[in-house]
Order: sequence, then structure tokens, then C-alpha cells
Amino acid sequence: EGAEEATGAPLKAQERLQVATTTSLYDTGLWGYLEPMFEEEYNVELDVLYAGTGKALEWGQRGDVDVITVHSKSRELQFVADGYGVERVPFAYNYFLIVGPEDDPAGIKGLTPEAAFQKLMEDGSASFVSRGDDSGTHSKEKAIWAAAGYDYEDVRNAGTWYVEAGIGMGPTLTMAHELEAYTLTDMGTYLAFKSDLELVPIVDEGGILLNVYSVIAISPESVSSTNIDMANNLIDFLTSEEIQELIGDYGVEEYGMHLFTPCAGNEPG
Amino acid sequence: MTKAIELIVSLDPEVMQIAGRSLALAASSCAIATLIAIPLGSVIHFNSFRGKRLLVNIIQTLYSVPTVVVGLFVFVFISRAGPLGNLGLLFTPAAIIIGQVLLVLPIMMGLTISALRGVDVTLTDTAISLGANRFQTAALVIKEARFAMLGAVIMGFGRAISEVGLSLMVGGNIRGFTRTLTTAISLETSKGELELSIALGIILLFIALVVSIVLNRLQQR
Amino acid sequence: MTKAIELIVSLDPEVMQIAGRSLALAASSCAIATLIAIPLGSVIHFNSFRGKRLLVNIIQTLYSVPTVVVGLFVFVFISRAGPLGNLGLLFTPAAIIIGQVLLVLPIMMGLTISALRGVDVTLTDTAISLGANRFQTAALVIKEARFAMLGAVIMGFGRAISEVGLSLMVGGNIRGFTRTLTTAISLETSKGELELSIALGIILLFIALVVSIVLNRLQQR
Amino acid sequence: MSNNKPIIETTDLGQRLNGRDVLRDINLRIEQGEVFALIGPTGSGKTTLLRLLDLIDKPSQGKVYFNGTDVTESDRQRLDTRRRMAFVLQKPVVFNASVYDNIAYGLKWRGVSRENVHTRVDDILDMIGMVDFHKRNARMLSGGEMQRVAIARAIATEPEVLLLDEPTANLDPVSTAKIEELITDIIQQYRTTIVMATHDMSQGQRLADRVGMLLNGEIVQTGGWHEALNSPRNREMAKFVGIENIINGVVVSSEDNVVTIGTDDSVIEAVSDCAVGEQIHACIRSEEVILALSRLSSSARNTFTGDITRLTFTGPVARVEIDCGFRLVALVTRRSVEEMPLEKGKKVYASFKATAVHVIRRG
Amino acid sequence: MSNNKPIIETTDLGQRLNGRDVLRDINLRIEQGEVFALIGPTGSGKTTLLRLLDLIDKPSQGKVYFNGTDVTESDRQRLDTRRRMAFVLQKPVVFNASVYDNIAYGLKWRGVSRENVHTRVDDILDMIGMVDFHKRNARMLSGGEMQRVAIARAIATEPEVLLLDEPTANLDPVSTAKIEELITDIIQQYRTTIVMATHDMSQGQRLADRVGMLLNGEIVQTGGWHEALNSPRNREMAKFVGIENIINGVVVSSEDNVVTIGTDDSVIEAVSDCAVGEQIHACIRSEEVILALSRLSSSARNTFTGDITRLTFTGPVARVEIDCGFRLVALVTRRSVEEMPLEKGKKVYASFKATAVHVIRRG
Ligand SMILES: Nc1ncnc2c1ncn2[C@@H]1O[C@H](COP(=O)(O)OP(=O)(O)OP(=O)(O)O)[C@@H](O)[C@H]1O
Ligand SMILES: Nc1ncnc2c1ncn2[C@@H]1O[C@H](COP(=O)(O)OP(=O)(O)OP(=O)(O)O)[C@@H](O)[C@H]1O
Ligand SMILES: [Mg+2]
Ligand SMILES: [Mg+2]
Repeated sequence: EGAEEATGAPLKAQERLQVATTTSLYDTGLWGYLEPMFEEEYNVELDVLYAGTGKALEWGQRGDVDVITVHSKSRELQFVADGYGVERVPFAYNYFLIVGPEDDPAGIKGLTPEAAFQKLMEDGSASFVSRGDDSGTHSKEKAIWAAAGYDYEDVRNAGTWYVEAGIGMGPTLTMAHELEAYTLTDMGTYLAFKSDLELVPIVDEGGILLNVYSVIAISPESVSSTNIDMANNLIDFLTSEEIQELIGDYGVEEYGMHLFTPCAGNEPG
Repeated sequence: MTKAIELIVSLDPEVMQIAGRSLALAASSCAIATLIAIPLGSVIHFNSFRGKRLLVNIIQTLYSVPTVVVGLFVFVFISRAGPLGNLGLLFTPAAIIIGQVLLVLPIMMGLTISALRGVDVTLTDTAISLGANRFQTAALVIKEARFAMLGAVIMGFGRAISEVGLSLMVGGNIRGFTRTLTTAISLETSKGELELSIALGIILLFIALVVSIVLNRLQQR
Repeated sequence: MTKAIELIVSLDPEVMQIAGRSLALAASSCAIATLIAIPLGSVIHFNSFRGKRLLVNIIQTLYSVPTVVVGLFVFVFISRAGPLGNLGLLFTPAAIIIGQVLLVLPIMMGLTISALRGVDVTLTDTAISLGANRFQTAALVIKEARFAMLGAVIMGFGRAISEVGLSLMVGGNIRGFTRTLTTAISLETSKGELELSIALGIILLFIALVVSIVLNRLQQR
Repeated sequence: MSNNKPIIETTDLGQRLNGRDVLRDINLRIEQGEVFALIGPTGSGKTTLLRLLDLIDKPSQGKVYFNGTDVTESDRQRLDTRRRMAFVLQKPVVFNASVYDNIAYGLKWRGVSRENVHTRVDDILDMIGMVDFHKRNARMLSGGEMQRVAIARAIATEPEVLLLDEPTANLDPVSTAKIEELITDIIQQYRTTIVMATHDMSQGQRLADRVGMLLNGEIVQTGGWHEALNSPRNREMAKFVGIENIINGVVVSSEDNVVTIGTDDSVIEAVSDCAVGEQIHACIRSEEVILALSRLSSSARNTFTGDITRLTFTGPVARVEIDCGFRLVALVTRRSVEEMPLEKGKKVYASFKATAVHVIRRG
Repeated sequence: MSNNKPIIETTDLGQRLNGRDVLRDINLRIEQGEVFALIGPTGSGKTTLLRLLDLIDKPSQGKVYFNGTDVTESDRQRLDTRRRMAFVLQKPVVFNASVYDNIAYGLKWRGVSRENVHTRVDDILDMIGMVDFHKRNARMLSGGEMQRVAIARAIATEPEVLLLDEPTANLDPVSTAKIEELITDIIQQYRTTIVMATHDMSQGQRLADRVGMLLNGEIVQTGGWHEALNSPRNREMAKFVGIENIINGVVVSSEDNVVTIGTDDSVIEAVSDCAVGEQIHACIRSEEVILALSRLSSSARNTFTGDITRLTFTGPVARVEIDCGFRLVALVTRRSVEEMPLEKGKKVYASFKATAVHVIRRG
């Protein structure tokens, strides 16, 4: 097998690698930027598939993709623990933020995320739009509710102010804009939609808002057909110094700020 | 399958509510679209005018309009910044109905025209000779084409109850308010909950089957 | 609008490629479905058997099947873990065609049956009396119902080219490989690029209009 | 109230269909209460004309007047006028509904009350002898039954003008007789004006007062039946009205309107104002030809001798073909055939009067 | 090769449609080369029977044999057999295609080569006089033109058996004559077997050798025309075959097969084997009734006197209604009417022979 790879059998069809990525990462355009570089470097056809974290994990589990990049730490750890993934390799991070109408009707500006949520809950008048789709962002929101001391079921049924949509980040932001509500968003999507929205960052500080993107190769022990070698190449690629630098600078031109902080294989914070 | 049966047997109240909402929305849209499409389709069929052929082409073209595009179109009108923004329709069931009507209308008009064209012209002549006015003639011809007309209505209903992009965009898939079977399916799928999705799909098809049987019964009377 | 015109005029190669792929996929699916639906629909129409009415009901029920459900169904079969997993069909254009054929088939069968039912039975009798076998009779009757049959084909094409849930699910919207106009629209919409989405939608409708006109011309000959 | 306007009048009516002139210059006057028959060969335009009279199609030229009012254009007027008429189409289609509903439609469309519809339909069903059929789906009837329903449906509306296109073409003799009786009753009871296209010349004679003959989209002749049958204007009409003996010839002499016509090898005397040298057709109805076994001394100026080549019977009459240089057909009673007796190959004397010859100029 | 099997035979054929027994116990034998006419009132089942013979429908009971082979069931055999026949349906529908293509279909379906189709269709178009029509869309033809296309389409395939359902119902007399000629040619040229349903009794007599009479789905009589016309089995058939004088009575005496029949107020002598006391109908064809102005001394045993109540003419014959206690109709020539002369209200002597009376038992 190894010999065959070395000689690079000319008749062999173009090698493909399938990577599943979370939507928020994809929508920033980062993958579109990196894809040709990787393809050129490794002479491979990279198929980038985007989906919610849950679906990306499902694909990985079934062997439909070779490698996944997601942002939901606890589920990732579970995935690796269950033997589906080889290892969780963080490669970049940024922060979630709570956005809302400029006049901040609930008066949560300057609070910690947990305190902000407590106020929203007690107040019960200012609307909050939740992704409600078990995505990485939604997981984070639930984590904040938990940290704020609430049972999530109580929050869900707290009243009409808590709008549980079941849609992507972009549409959620649009909905928050239309309903003049707060929502929790990742940085990339917010920046992409910002120009169409009358939403401003309200709470953007607090350790709990940390959003880590990691890459996981699918374990060949779980899926025998998986292209583990090329998956490892992708992990090497993402954590290489050169690419890490590019990730760090990505988006400066378009949004005037850094979208990601590279963290080359180490858990930040 | 077992999950679907479980869900149906257990009559999970949330699922039942969603299913009921899907049915109600699609049935309303389909009914409204029928009320518009049949007269309009008849007017087009029974009159000859310049550009009729092109008009039919355009109607048939609109069979291809993606739900998202209809969604966008409606969104632009009813969003806060849009001309109808102050009606507060966005993210309500009404918005879904508006979108579905627009989506289904060309399909039902096109199928109405097809159905009417299938009816022997002598029949139309006979009705006219017996003193039927335009409206009465159209009513008779539609009755004669009842199988195809029923097909058109079922097609309209099917398109309405099965669409998702539109409901997501203008309905927002809000739990307990605008969540339908298809938006729920899409949500569960994005979560990777494939069994649950399939279960919801089966419930949807079950509703469609009942609707189809009921409509067929009605038609046969 | 201006953006769409710009895109079309500038012949942006990526957009052109996506449009071409959409057209090719939908046309292939529609052609395959036609080749299956017409014979099958004819067989159902021209034979009387127990359960025929129910079968027609079921076919009409399948008008309501959401694209996501078809997508799930196909996915379960062709995903690595599924029975056809080792064919490596998932996330390829072939997967999209399979799904679209399944989606469109009941619609085209149902409309074929409607169209055939619209034809005067005396015509069938006349063909039989002149020595036509089943196949020849069906061919003649289909020819007599050509307008409605054309409607069925255009409807099938429209459904195939406008669907998105299925292409997303089994095609994966991979840039340069399985991205179609509708998946691109859905992506751009989720990115907030509404103008671009609408521009792509207009391109899609333009394709559909051309297809509708061409098919109508063919039918009139 | 006096009404001296014709109930239907057309002026220069023409119809062009798919680039073909199907009707041209139709000027017709149908008087109130008249029964008018339209005859003419297949494709001559009878159906097209009836459709124009019923205001189903719009003419490409000319006008239709109803009771003196121009009703050619206004849609409102066309509908109102049409509701005062009824038209039984040539190929009756019945609606996919019960026989009862089929007959009730026209009444319902006129806003007749439910009870009145009921009584009226029941009456009609009784009249056409189809009471037992009222619940049956009309699509499952036999050809003749459908035809009866079509007629019933039309007369149910008690029209002022009844347009009939081959009303009994699909009916057996008994049903035909019944329908004719029905039509006669309607004529007498309601003084309904009737315009009918028919191929059945004897039916036309039984029912109609006046006849119009269509040929290639033009009316070539209108008038009474006697004139139509005995003095057709041209060869085609002559054949059409059943003149079996049409002989080509030239006028060789003429005196006091009695002309001598030279044919291939015989001479025929006739009454006509044609001049010497004119090319003509001599038409003799077969019933005007008398047969005898010996030379008759009668007033018949034309006598020919020949052998019987064919002998066929239809009911009480026998048709005898004789070869006397040219082919001559005679219609005699079955009884005379038996009494003389006549048989194939037998030599006979055939004679007809000079006044029995109708002369048509050849164009 | 000798072939003494009938070309078509049916045994106990029955058809049930939508819960109604439309045909019952049909046992027919049609010999090779025979021309067989089916007559019967509207709704008697003629069309249904022809559909079974052409193997379009499957019977609910009984069997159809073609050249001795049971072809009732096997689909393959039904198709093959059907391809050796042709059927002109009662209401011809033409395909939405050119006249040429309409006629070509049957040939194409049999796999005839393109050139052969071409020559054959051209021949047929010529035969039916529609050469100029070949490119026209058949849907736009007149009723009669369509009928001609339908017939052309059927005979184009040179069938061994030709089934005709009212083939000339929509045609004018000239076209009818042409079609009949065509059919006669076919019979003579190809010895084609023909089964035709017709309402036109005289057409039946012109073309058919044998006749079968259907009544309420049953064959009540088969045989020659003379028998059919003169000795119908029951009152309905008698009316149907055009016997205008049907008089109710009772046999009051009987001697050597000569019976005396008492009617309301007269006595009729007839030849019959009915016994004294039997309730009967006395049927006298109107052409058997002789009229005179004074009492005739002839062999006619029955003479009645009465006033003429109605006098109508149809071509060469006159129909005279006389009231002589009962209503008696006589058919005489137009010439005798003119010579005697007869007119309404005049008193006449009507007589008919005892042998002219056909006696039917009342059920
Ligand atoms: N599908 C059907 N269902 C029920 N009854 C039917 C059906 N088809 C025909 N009939 C009935 O069967 C009887 C015979 O019909 P058929 O058409 O054979 O008559 P026919 O002798 O051809 O009459 P016509 O001279 O009027 O054409 C009619 O009374 C008709 O109403
Ligand atoms: N829509 C049409 N387009 C072209 N030609 C037509 C159309 N309709 C009728 N015709 C032609 O016009 C002529 C007259 O047709 P019409 O039906 O009036 O004849 P008709 O006298 O009623 O004949 P028939 O006795 O056969 O019923 C025919 O030659 C026919 O082919
Ligand atoms: Mg006509
Ligand atoms: Mg019949």
C-alpha cells in the first residue's frame, strides 16, 4: 500500500478528502481561502462540507467524512471517548458575544454573560432569540444558562420573550434584528451580517464566551475506509506555523479586525 | 419506523401540535390558492389573446421557483424595513401562508389549464349552446375534468406541506408558534437526529395520505 | 436585479458552471424519471386491478414527500454505513440524481395518470380496434394528451431544479463539484448575501423559462 | 303585437377557419314559426352555419340578426339570444352526470327554480320514454339513447328557435319516428322556429316547409321541396337530391320551349328555354320513368328500349337499371315487378314525359 | 384448404356492465364471406355485441371463437385476432393528426413497411375521394368527412372481418351510396366477412345476406330479410321492421290454417296455425294494402271501407291513413294517388290478402 502511494500510480483517480466543518466557520469564508492551498500542497481534492455540529459528528460517526472541524468541547470529547475520533486538536479560537438592540432595553450592558442572562430571565420583557438547534452556539448558550443557575427546561418555558427558533446563525441574527431581541452569536457570522443589522455587541467579555475550534480525524478503527493519512495531513496543515499565521490574519482586510486567534494544538484559556 | 409509531401512538403533544399546524397551514394555503388558481386558470384557458402562449410558458416556468426565492421575496416585503413591515407579519403563521400561496399558485394554475385543455371542446360547445354563461361553462368543464383538478389540488397541497425553505425563512421555525413538520425535520436532521427526522417524515406522509383519500372520496361523489 | 444582470452579463465562470450543473442534473433526473414514469403510469392507467385506487392515492400522497425526507432516505442507503456505502456515491452528483429521480417520480407518474385519464376512452377503443397493442395504444394516447404530458415533464423538471434539501443532504454543496444554484442560494442566504441569492434565483428562473419554451416548441411539432 | 321581422336573418355571413373559407355570402331569412331544412353534401358547411346561427362562433364576416336586432358582436346579447334558442349538436356529447342532471343543466343555467326544473325534467323524460333512465350516468348510454338525451336537453328549455344538426342520425326507425313526432308536437304547440341540417331527405320533407341547399359553403338554392327535388340548379345538387338519371347532351333544336337534346347515341325531348348548341345535363327522376313490356302509346315523348341489368328491392319499391345505350334507372312498385313480371336480362320499354326532364346548363 | 368452420362463432355470450345484463345468451355463427346485419332498437345491445366480437371488451360470460379457435381469454390471441379484423365504431373519433396519419396508423401498428403504408394510404384516399385532405388535421373535419376517414382507416388494413356500427349514420345520401359501393367492392374483391349494425333497414337489405334481430340484449331472430321483414316474432320487432298496421284481436274460428280474427268491431281473415281463443296481433305491411274507389272483386279476403285521414308523400310513394274503425295505413305510388285521385276525407276501399296478414301470439 505504502509503495503504491510512493509511486503515485498515474491511473489512480484524483484522491479526495472529505472534511465536515461547522457552518459558522464555513460562512466566514476561511475554508474557501485555505482549500486551494491545501489542495495544491498535497495534490488532493478537498471536499468541504458544512453542517451543524450534530450533523458533522453524525457524518464522522458513519464514516461519510474523514475529518471534522467543530466547536463544542464536551461533545467532541465524548466523540473521541467513544472511539470515533482519533484526537481533538484545537487550532483556533475566538469569543461568542451577546448582541442586541443599541438601546439595550434590558440594561445588561457591562454585565458578565451569566449576570446578563439572569437579568433577562428575571425581567422577562426583553426578547431573546435562541438558535435552538443543538449547534455549538446553542450548546454554549445552554452552558451559560447553566452557569447562571437555571435549568434549561425552565428557560425554554419561561415565556414568549424566549424565542426558540430552530435555524442557522445568520437567520437567527436576522430574527433578533426583526424582533429587536438579544441573541448569542459567534464573531464570524455577526461580522458578516453586521451591515444589515441594527444589533450591536452588548456583552463580549467573560471566560465562558470562549469559542474553540478544533479538528478531529476519524479513527480508522471506527471506520476502516477513512483516509487517515490525508486527514493527518490536514491537521498538520492547519496547525503548521505558516497557516496558523494566515488564520490569525484572516478577516482583517474585510472586517478590520481579527476573527480568530490561532492556538496550534493547545487548549486556550 | 418504530420511532414514528412510538411517536404517533404516544401522541406526543408537541409533535401532534406541530403536525396539526403543518396540516392547517398547508390546507389554508392550498384552499386560498385553489380559489385563486381555478378562476384565473379558467380565464386564461377560455380566452384567446396575444401572448397567451408566453403566459402559459411563464406560469410553467414558475414551477421551478425555489422555495428560498419565494421566501426571500416575501421577506423583503414583510420585514420591518419592507413596505408591509408595520403589519408585523414576519415570523408568524400568516407569513408562511402568504409564501405558500405564492409558491403553489403557478403550479395550480398550470395544472388547471392542463386539465381544462384535456376536456373535449365539443363539451364546451354543448354547454354554451345550452345557454351557459362563461362562469357556468367553466364550472361544468372543471367538473368534467375533476380527476385532473383533484390532482392539481393534491399537488398544491403536497407542495405546500412539503416545502421547508420558505417556512424557515419567513416563519422562523419558532417552537410552539411557526414550527412545522418540515422545519422540525430539517432541525432534527441538522442535529443529526436521523430517526426522529424520519419519524416526522412518516407522520407527514400519513397526513398527506389521509388528505389524498379524503379528497378522492369527495371527488367521487 | 442589477446584480443578476451583472452576473449574467459578466458570465462569471463559477456561476456559469453552477448554473450548467444545475441544468444538467435536473435535466438528467427529469429525463430518467420521464422514462420510468410514463411506462409505469401507463401500465397503471390501462390496467384495472384490485387496489388501483389506493395505489393512485399513494402516488398522490408522495407529492407531499419533503425533499429532506427523500434526502434522508437516500442518505441512509448510500452513506458509508449504509447498504450501498461502498459505492462511494454520497456527496457526488450521482447521489443528487438518484434523489431527484425518486422525488420527481411520483409527481410525474401521478400527472401521467391524470393526463391519460383526460383522454376520451373512445380514442383508446379506436386504437385497440385498429390493432394497436398495449404499447402502441399507450403511445397514441400519450400523444393525444401531449399538452398535459408536457406539463408533467415541466413540473418534474421544475421540482428537480428547484429542490434544495435533497441536494444539500446527499450532494453536500461541495464547491466545484456538487454545488447547484439552489444550494448556492441557500448558502448565500445563510451568509446574508440576499442580493446574490436573488440574482442566482433569477438565473435559475431564466433557465427554467428557456427549458419551458424549448419543450413547448418540441411538443408543438 | 305584430312582428313582421324575420326571427333570424343573416347578411353576407362568411366564416374562415384555419385559412379556409368554409362559408361565403350566406343571406338567409328564417321567419317566425317556420321549419327550415339545410341540406347539402358532407363538408358543405351546414354545421358551421348552424354554429353561427346559435352564436357559438363569431363569423369572420357579415351579421346575424335576431328579431331584427344585430346580435353579432355584443357578448351580453349573444348570451341572451342564445338562451332563447337551443342547438342539438351533430355528435351529441353528454355530460358526465346522470341523465336527469344532463337535462336539468340548461334550465338551471337559466335560473329556473328547483321545483320547476324538477317538473320540467320529469315531463321531458316521460316524453322521450326515458323515465327509467333518470339516475343512470349518461356516459354509459348507447348511441341512440345519448341522442335522445341530447334532444331532450335542448327542448327542455322551451326555445323559440330550435337548431338541429342531424338530429336522428343515430336513431333506429322507431325512435326516429318518435322524435319526429315530438318535433311536430313542438312545432304545433309552441310554434317553435326550427332550422335543421339533415341528410335524410324524406325526414326533411316530412318536417320542413322550406329548404336551403348548401354547396361548398354557399347557398345555391332556397325554396320549397318540390323545386329543390325537381329543379336543382346544378349537377351536384341534382345528384344530391337523388336524381339518378343525369345525362350529358347538347341542345340540337328548340321550338316553343320544347328542346331536342342529342346525347351520345339517342335523342331526348324536354321542356326548357335553352338555346340550340348549349351544353346541358338532362335530369330525370327515376320514379318518373315508366316501364312496359311493349311499346306504350302514351303522352310520354321519350321512349327507349333496353335490357334490365340490375333489379333491387327496398321495401315496397323496386329499382330497375336498364341499359339503353346509356344507363337509365326506373323506380317501380314491387307489385308491378311481380305482375309484369320483370327480371334481369329482360327487354323493356322505358318512357318518360318531356315535362319530367329537368335541364341544367353545364358550366 | 377447406374451411368449414364459421369464421366467428359465439356461445352463450353475455355481458354485464355496471350491474346490468346488457347482453344475454348470444349464440351466433357468422360464416366466412357472409354479410350479416344486426338490427334492433336503440339500447338493444348492438354496439356491446360488436365490441365483444372485435375482442375489445371481455364478455362476462360465454366464449368467442374465431375460425374455430377460442379467442376469448388469451391476450396474445385477442390481439392477433383483432388484427385480422377492423371495427368502425359508432361515433368515430379521429386522432389528433393528419388525415394521412389517421389512415396510416393501423398499418404502422401491423409493422407494414413505410413505402407500403404510403401506397396503401394513397390508394384509400383516392377510393374515398379525399386525396386533397391528406394533410389536413382530422379533428377539423366535418362529421361526414370524419366518418369517411374512420371507414378508410378500417379498410386500409384489409381485414378478414369488417365490423361496422352504423357506418353511414352521419353521411349524406351521395356519400352513403359511395360507401355502400366501397363495401360492395370489398365484399366482392376480398370476400370480406362483414357484421354491421344498422338502423337503415334498406341499407341492410342492400348489403346483407342475413339479419339478426336484437331486443333487450337477446337475439330474437336470425335469418333472411324476407322472414325478418314479414314474420317478426313479436310486436316490438314488428314495429321495428316498419309494420305500420298492428291490430289486436282474438282468434274466433280456425279452419285449414285459415283463421278468423275478431277485432274491436271488425273481422280479419288470415293464414295461421293459432287456435281459437288465442290473443294475437295481426300485422299487415302497409304496402300490402290496396286502395280502390269502388269495391274490388279480387282474391283479397279482407276489405274495409273508411275515410282518408292523412296523406303524405315521400319521393315516389304516398302514405295514406284511413279510418275504418281502426287505423289502417296503406302505401301506394304517388302516381295512383294522382290518377284515382285520392285526397283527405275521401272514402276508399282498402283490401289485403289473408296471406298478407302475419299473426303474432300476444305474450
Ligand atoms: N358501461 C355501461 N354501463 C351500463 N350500461 C351500459 C353500459 N354501456 C351500455 N349500457 C347499456 O346497455 C344497453 C345496450 O347498449 P348498446 O350501446 O350496446 O346499444 P345499441 O344497441 O348499440 O344502441 P344504439 O342503437 O342506440 O347504438 C343500453 O341500454 C345502454 O344504456
Ligand atoms: N376548424 C376548422 N378548420 C378548418 N376547416 C374546417 C374546420 N371546421 C370545419 N372545417 C371544414 O369546413 C367544411 C364544412 O364543415 P361543416 O362541419 O360545416 O360541414 P357539414 O356540412 O356539417 O358536413 P357534414 O354533413 O359532414 O356534417 C368541411 O370541409 C370541414 O373540413
Ligand atoms: Mg355537420
Ligand atoms: Mg350502438
